[in-house]
Amino acid sequence: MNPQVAANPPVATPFFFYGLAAIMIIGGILVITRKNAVHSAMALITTLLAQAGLYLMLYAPFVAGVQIILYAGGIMVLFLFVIMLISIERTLKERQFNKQWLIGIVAAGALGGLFIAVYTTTSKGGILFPPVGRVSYVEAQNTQGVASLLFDLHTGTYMFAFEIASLLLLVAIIGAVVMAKKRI
Amino acid sequence: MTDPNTLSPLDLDTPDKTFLDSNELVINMGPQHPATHGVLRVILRLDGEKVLGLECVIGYLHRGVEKIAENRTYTMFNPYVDRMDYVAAVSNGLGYCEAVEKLLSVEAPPRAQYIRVILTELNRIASHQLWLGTHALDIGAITPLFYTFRDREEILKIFEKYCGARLTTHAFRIGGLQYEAYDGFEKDVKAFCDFVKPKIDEYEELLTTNRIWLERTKGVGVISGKDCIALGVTGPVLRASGVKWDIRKALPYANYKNFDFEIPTGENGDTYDRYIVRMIEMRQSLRIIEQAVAGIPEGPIMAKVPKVMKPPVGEIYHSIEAPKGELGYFIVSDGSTQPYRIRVRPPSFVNLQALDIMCRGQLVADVIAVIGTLDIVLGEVDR
Amino acid sequence: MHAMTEISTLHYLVLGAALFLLGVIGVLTRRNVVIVLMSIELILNAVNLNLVAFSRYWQSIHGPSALHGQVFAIFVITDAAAEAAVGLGILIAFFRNKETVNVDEVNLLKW
Amino acid sequence: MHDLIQYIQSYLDPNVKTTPGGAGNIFWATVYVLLVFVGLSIAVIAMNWLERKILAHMQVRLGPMRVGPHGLLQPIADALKLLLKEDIIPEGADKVIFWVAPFIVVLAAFTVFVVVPFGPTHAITDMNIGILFMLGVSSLSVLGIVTAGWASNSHYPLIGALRSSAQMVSYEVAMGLAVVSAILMTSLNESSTGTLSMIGIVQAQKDQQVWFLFKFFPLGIIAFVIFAIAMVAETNRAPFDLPEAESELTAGFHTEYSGFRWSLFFLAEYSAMIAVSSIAVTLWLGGWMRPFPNLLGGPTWELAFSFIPGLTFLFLGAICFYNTARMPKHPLFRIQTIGLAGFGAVLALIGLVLFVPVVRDLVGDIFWFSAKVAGFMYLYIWYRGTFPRYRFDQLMKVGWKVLLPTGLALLILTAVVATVADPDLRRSLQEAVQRL
Repeated sequence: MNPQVAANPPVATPFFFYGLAAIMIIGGILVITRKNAVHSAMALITTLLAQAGLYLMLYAPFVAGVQIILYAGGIMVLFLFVIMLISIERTLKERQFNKQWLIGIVAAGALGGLFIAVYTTTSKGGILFPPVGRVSYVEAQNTQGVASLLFDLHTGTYMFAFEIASLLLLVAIIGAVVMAKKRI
Repeated sequence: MTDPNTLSPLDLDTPDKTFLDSNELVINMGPQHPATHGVLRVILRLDGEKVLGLECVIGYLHRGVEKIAENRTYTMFNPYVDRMDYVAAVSNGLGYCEAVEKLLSVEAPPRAQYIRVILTELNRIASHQLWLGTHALDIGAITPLFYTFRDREEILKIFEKYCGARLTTHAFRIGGLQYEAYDGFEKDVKAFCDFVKPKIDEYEELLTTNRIWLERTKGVGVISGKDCIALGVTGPVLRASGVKWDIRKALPYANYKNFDFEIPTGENGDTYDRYIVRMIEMRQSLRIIEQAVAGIPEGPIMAKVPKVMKPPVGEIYHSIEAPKGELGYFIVSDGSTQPYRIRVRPPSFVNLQALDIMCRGQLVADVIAVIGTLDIVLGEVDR
Repeated sequence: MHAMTEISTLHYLVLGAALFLLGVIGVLTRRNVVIVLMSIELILNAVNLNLVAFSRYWQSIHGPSALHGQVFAIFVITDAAAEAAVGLGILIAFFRNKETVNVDEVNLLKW
Repeated sequence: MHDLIQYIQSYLDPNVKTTPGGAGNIFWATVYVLLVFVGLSIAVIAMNWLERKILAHMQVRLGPMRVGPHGLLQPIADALKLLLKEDIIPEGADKVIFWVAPFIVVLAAFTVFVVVPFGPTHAITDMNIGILFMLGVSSLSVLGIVTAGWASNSHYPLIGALRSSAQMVSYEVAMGLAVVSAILMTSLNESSTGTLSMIGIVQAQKDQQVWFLFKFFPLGIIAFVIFAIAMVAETNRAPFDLPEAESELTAGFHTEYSGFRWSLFFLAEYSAMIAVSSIAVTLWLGGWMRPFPNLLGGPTWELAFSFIPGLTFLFLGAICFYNTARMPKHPLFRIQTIGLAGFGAVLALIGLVLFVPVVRDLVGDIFWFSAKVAGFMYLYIWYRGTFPRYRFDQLMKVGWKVLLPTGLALLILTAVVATVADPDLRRSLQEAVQRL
C-alpha cells in the first residue's frame, strides 16, 4: 500500500474535542456518583470510548484500537462479570461514601488547585503547551511506527520493557487465579 | 459440604448465601420447561453448574388410572391403559390383555399372537424413534427429530390402517384381537421394514460418530448395573449398564420364544451406551417383525372368552418388556366383573428414580441429557 | 481555522487533569471497592490521555516516528489490565470471606 | 454526524484513484453508509428467509409457505409482528440498562461494516487499524449481552449472559491468534511492512498472488479453520449456541425481551454473522477477488468470470419461473403465482442489468465478496442442521485447550516460516546476528 500522507487536516476539531470531552467528564462524574456499580461501569465504558475518539483525533489510531479492544471489550467485561457475581441488593441501600469523603474532596481540590497553578504559570511563557502543530505525518504507518518502537531489531527502544510487560501479565494471571479460586 | 455421591435427602431450602459465596443455587426446572418431556418438575441444587442433587416433583398429570380401573369392567378398562404410555400404547395394551388372559386362564390363538408381536415391535420402534428425536433435540441436534417423525409416521399409518387410531390404538382385546389384519397388512409391514432400515443408518450417520454427540453422551449419567437392580431400573437403561435382562427372553410372553433375536447390552451404563442399545434394539425389533410377518399362521384371532368376564378370585402379576422397561400389571380379582385393584408397574416411574443418582456430580446440561436418555413419559409416571 | 479555537496540548492536559481529579475523588470517597477500582481506571486513562497528547506534541517537534508517548500509553493499558485482573481477584476473595464490598470494612490483616 | 464522517474521511487519501468510499466528500460517504446499511438490512432479511427455508429442507419439511409465494414475505410479516408486539419490561428489571443493552449490541454489530472492503473501491473507509477496529468493536457486543442478561433480573438470562460473555471472551483469544497469523503473512510484500488495513490485507493477497488460505500450506488452512470455529462461537450460533440453549436456558440472555427489542438482538446476531464472515473472507479468501485469478488469468477468463454475477441472477430467476410453473393451478393461488413470477422477473432483470459492461465492472467485486460471505452463511445454517450442542465445559475445553495452543503454535510456525521465506527479514536477522 502506498503510504498515505494526511494532506487534509481533520475537520471541526474543536467541535469534536469539546463534544468528546463533555462526554468524558459527564461519564467520569457518573462513574463516581452512581449507586449501582453496573451503571458506573456503563458510564466508564462511555468515557473510554470517547477517549478512543480523542486518541483518533491525536493521530493515534493504534492506541485507539487497543483502547477499544482491551479496555472497553476486555477489562470492562471483566468488571461487569465481577459486579454480576457479587451483586448484592444490600449495597444499594447502604451509605455510598465513606466517612472521610469531605477530606477526600478537599484533598482532591487541593490537587486540582495545584494543577491550575502549574498550568497557568507554565503556560504563560508559552513554552510547554503550544497548539498541537500540524506535522507531515505518515498516517498509514502509525501502527508500524508503534510496532517498530516496540520490537524492531534496530529501533526497538522498548523491546525489553515489552517483554517484561508479558511477564507482568503472567504474574497478574497467576495472582488473579490464586486470589479468586476457592480451592486451587 | 456433603459428599455429592451419597444419596442423602436434599435440603432444598433457599440458600441463605449468595451464589458466588457458597456457589449453591437452587433452580427449579419445569413443570413448564422445554426439556422435561412433559410436566416433570425437577428441583436442582447446583454448585455453580455442578449438580449436587435433585428432586423430582411428579403428579401434574395424575389422572387416577388405577382407581378408575376399580369401577370399570375388565373390558372397559382396556382403553385406559393406552393413555399411560401414550407413545407405546400397543405395549400397554398387550401387557394388560395378557395379564387378564392369564387371570382367566385363556390364551390368545397363534395368529393373534403373531399380529400382536408385529404391532408391539412396530410400536417399540416408534417409541424409540420418538425418544431418539426428542433426546437429540435436547442435546441440541434439531434435525434427527424431523427424520424420526417422518419415519414414525409410516408406523402410525400401519396402526391407523389396522385399527383406525394412530396413537392410542386400543389394538388388542382380552383373548385376542378385535380386527383381522387388513388386506395387504403383511405387505405394508414388509415394505416398512425395508424402508426403515436405511433410515436407522441415517440416524446413526448423524449421531453415532459425531464428535459433539460423543462428548455430550459418553460418561454422562453413568449408572452401574448394581444400582440399576437396586433401584429396580429396567429396560434399555438396565441393559446399557451391562445386565442382560429382557423379559422377552427371561420370562417369555406372547410367543417371543419362537423368534430369534438378540438382546444388546452396553458396558459403561452411560448415555451413549443407552443410545447404542436402543439403536440396536430397533434393528432387533425389525428382525422379529420380519420373522413374524413371514410366519403368520392362519386361524382364528379370538379365543373363547366369556361375554361377561368374571375371573376367579385371585391375583396375578404379569409383566412384559415395554420399550421403556418392565411394564407390569398386578391385578387382584374378587370374582366380580370389576377388578378389585389394579396396580401398574410403570417403567418410566421406576426409571425416573435413577435420575438423582445419575445426575449427581454432572452439569446442568447433563441433567437434560439424562432426562432424555431415561426416556420417560409423564403420562405413565403420573398415571 | 482560527487560532483561538484551535485545540492545543493544553486542552488535552486540562481534560486529563479533570479526569484525574474525578478519579481521585472516586478513590478517596467511595466505599464500593468495584467503583474504587473503576476510579483507578479513570486515573490511568487521564494519564494515558496526557501521554498521547504529549506524543502528538513531540511528533510535531521530532517528526512522525516519535511515538514514545503512544508506546507508553500501551504499556499503561497493559498495566491496567493486570491491575484489573488482580484487583478483581482480591475483591472476589474479599467478598467471599467478608460478604461485603465496602472498602472501609477491610480492616483486618488476615482472616 | 457529517463532521464525523468527514473526520473518518480524513483517513482517506483523496489523491489516489482507488479511494474507498468513492469520493472524499461528505455526500458520497453518506451515500456509502446508507448503501451498506440498506444492503445489510436486506441481507439480514434474506438470511432470515433462507435460513428457515434451507433448514426446513434439510429437515424434510417445507418451512414458511403461507405468507407470499414460498413464504417470501414471511420475514416482512415477522418484522411487522415484532414491531407491533408489546414491549414488556419485567418487574424488577433495571429499566435504563434493559433499554440500552439491545442498542449496544446492534451498534457494535453494525459499526464494524464501516471498514469492511466489498471491493477495492467499495468500502466506507479504509482505516489503518481496520482489522483491529473490527475485532474491537465486535467485541463490544458482549457488553450489551452481559448487561441485557443482568438487567432482566432473572436467573436464566443471567446464566445465559455469563455463559455468553465467558464464551465470547475466550474465543476472542483464539480468534485473535488466527488473525495475527494472517496479518503476519501480509508483511511478505516487497516493502516488507505488514498492514492492519482491511483493504491492505486483500491487496497483499493480490500482490503475493495467493489467498492466505493456501499460503504456507497447511498453516493458512489451519489458521482459517481456527477462525472459522471461533467465529461460530463468537456469534453464539450452533453448535456453540449455549447462551441461548433452548432446552436448558429457554432463550438465554434475551429470554425476557420481546417485540422490537428482541428483534434488535436478532438483527445484531445476523449482522454479526455477516461481519465475522467478512473478516474470514477478507483475511483468507481473497476478499473481493474472483476465484483463480492466476490459474485462469487472461482477458478471456476475465470476461467469462465477469458474466457469472449476471448468470447467477438469471439462474435464480429461472428457479423462480420453474416454481411458478409448479404452483397449484387454483384461483386462490393466482396472486401468489403472479408474485413469484414477478419476483423471478425482477431477479432476471437484475441478471440482465449485470451483463451491461459498466455495471459488470462496478459490482463484480461486490458480487464475489458477497458470494463468499454467502458461502459462510450457508455453513452456519448447515452447522445448525447437523450438530448437537456442546456442553459449557466442553466448549471452554475446545477454546482453551485445543484452539488456543494450536493457534499459538501456528503463530510461531507462521513467524518462523515467514522469516525463512522473506529475504528482507532474513537479511535483517543476519545483520542482527553479525552485530552481536
